[in-house]
Amino acid sequence: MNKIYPSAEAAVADIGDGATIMIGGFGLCGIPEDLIAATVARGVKNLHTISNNMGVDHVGMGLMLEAGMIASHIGSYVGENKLLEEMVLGGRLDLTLVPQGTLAERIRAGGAGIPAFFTPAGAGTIVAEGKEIREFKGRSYVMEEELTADFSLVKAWRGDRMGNLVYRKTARNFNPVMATAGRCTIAEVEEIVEPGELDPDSIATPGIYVHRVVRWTGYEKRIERRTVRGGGQ
Amino acid sequence: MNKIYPSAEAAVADIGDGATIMIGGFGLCGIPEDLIAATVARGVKNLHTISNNMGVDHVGMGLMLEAGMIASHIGSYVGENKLLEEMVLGGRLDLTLVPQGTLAERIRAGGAGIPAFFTPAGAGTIVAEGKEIREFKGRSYVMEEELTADFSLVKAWRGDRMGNLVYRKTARNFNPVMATAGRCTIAEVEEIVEPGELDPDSIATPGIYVHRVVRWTGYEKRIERRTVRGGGQ
Amino acid sequence: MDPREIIARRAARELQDGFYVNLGIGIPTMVANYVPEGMEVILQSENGMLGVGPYPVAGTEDADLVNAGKETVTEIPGTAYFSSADSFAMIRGGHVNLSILGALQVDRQGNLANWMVPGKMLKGMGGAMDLVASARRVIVAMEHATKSGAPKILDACTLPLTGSKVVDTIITELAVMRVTVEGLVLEELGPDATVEQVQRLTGTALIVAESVRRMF
Amino acid sequence: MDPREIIARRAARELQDGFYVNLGIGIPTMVANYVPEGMEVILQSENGMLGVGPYPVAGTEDADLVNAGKETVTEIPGTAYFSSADSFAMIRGGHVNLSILGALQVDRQGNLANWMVPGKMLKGMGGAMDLVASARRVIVAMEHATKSGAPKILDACTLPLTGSKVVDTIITELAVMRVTVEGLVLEELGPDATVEQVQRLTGTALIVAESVRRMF
Repeated sequence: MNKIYPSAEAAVADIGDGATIMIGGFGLCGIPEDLIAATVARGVKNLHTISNNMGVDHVGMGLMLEAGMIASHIGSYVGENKLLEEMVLGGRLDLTLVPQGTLAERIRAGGAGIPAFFTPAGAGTIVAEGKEIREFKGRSYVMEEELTADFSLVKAWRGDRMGNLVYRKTARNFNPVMATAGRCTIAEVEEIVEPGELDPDSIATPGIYVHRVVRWTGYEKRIERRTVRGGGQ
Repeated sequence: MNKIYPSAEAAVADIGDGATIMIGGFGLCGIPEDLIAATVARGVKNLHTISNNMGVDHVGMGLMLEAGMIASHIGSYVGENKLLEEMVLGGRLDLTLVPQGTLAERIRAGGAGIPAFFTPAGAGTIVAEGKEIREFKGRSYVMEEELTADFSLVKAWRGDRMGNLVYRKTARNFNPVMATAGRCTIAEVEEIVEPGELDPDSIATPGIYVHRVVRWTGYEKRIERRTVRGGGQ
Repeated sequence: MDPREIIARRAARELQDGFYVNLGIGIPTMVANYVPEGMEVILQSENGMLGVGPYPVAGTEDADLVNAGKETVTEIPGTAYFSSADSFAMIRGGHVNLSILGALQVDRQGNLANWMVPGKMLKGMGGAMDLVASARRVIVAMEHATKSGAPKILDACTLPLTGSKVVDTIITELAVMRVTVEGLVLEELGPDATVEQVQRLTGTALIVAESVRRMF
Repeated sequence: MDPREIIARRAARELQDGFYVNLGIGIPTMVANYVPEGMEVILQSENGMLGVGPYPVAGTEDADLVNAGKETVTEIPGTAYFSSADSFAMIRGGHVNLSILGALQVDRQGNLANWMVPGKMLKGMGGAMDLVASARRVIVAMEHATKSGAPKILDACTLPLTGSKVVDTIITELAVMRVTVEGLVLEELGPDATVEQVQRLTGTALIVAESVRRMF
């Protein structure tokens, strides 16, 4: 069993027009930059993306946005993304905003074979409009449905040829959840290790969820908001 | 923040008659033996237990059963438990059998604030009787509701005074899920370590879920079915 | 050959390289002994383990390392452990390629009964209902008839179901049968079995495939 | 004192030893600077971290270690990392004692609007809807009125809601108000504030508590 692909380009070679793609990361933390770049290089169109954020100018999913390859996007926060706003207002991109916890749980549900569940998030707000509302123990809950994808592009710290993955600190975020919900999950890892080197008690994504593993190119990770302690502390 | 209790007896001292209690473990693997023994010693009555199994004669929850302290039980497998059968048939114990995955997910839902979800398990069987059935994409699913407990008794490998826990091999099983669903979660651990000693990327149960931590007495763990390789292999 | 060995050996031929497989207790567990040389198959155990290894060498048993049958096992390079909720998320999500399990009864529609005999000892369904509802493919591996020769493969199960229309293939020591909308198609015969013998021990009319083969 | 400092300082008094707290972006994040000496409060960050430490010393920033505001932070002894699904399971399950966040508008029923201004830049709700729906207690910490002096505390929010009847307490530089079924009860006044001033800058009739105290 060897899931290792020689390059990001080879790993994304069958992503076609109209594909639904989940992309891991929170802001620019823990995003699969090489896989995004390789997807942009393929020049496919009409992608349906699912990702918590939408990158920033010229970085991460910002590149996909600028390439005009995204037809629709589901996420929880698109922040200060001027181009996205223009595209949405101009009718060139269909944006669906979802509460972050609901987004995470819908993706988990997609990976876990649960077609729908109830959550209190968004009850009594426009998020609940058109959705089934049900009371449990006197409280209102919104029914939300699962999300799955043709491809999940995730970023991990270490991985082995069987697809087992571990993540580093808050670069974990949406990555392990999305890994479960892709019909084809492609993982970009910083280091490839031998099976057995990862502690079996600490594997965050068991290999069953991962179909392809690619070693990153060693780019410099971006920091969105560099905050440091005051000089005297 | 110090959640460490001096003994199992002290940790379970407020479990009262009629309490709902989740107990971790799969068969006899990963069961909180000291917490069970301390609960039996308290002599409380009419407990409602939730646990995948029901121990065996004189071991694990078998002790609670023999003490006559269980009024109702929810689980997936009660195996060769003659006394349990007698009690159920004699109307002295109310038994609800639930598919194992549904049991695990109902407990996760209880810890995760999800009052109900849909699962394919049991659709078209007696398990689905009286429950809402709904089709998603042409397939039938059963609506199942969350499970929570007054107390969750779990067994972990290592823990710290903040309640962070890690588990060892398949002794993990239901323990981390139940840890999330108890209004008071009590963890029995083999070793107490200092905060920071457990790898932050590998903590299976973050301390927020755990209210009390007790060091085990170092009993010998039981093996239910000792299977070994043929001599020549 | 022992009937159980025939069944396990034949079921092992359904494995493919790279498959993730869940094996039930009994005959299905024996399938692991017949994985073809050079083929890598990863076993999932629903108590929270991916990558189940063989039984331990005597003296190295670990009480914290058991399979879903509560038997002591070992790990392999690449094993991963996880919680019961994560394990059934994996199963329910359809990530397991193949589930092989035993049965008390199977019928022509692929209904399966393997957890409860009214009036007999209470046991519980364990993870069977989740497994049959969600594995990509479900194979029943069992002895063809009861010890007294009564059919277990029927027009319609009489015992409480474990799953409705969930079985894809039935493998016994006498036959391999595929569940189709028309009914059960007899595709292969066991080492010494005849079509007549199989039909006699089966409680539903079998459709005999044009080219019935021998199992081995 | 800077209004923002008054708010953060007063909000910090709502903390209790052993609390698990989620702090929103902006003023709420500043609350961490005023945790009373000797009190242990554990900060949860919804991107998947329990036990958020202070900003790093310059030169030690780690791109893999950020809070929900995407700011570089540090870990403490006992920090745990987990996925976004696990993080919101923690939040949704009501395990976070207290959530402190900012608002564009709050009303007398405890409705909260903090994510969208129609016609303005699209942003998204992030985790706010989940947090306010599920934290055991929700405190809004914000400047009392807009820069132009328009009220943000109203009879009824006019902006799209983040949560319906979710706020327990409102803390501003001028007042502490508790949400009750009768309406907003003015319980404390800011350092130099008067009841008249607070009412003038508030878009709903306040119920003045019998014993209105000073914040500090």
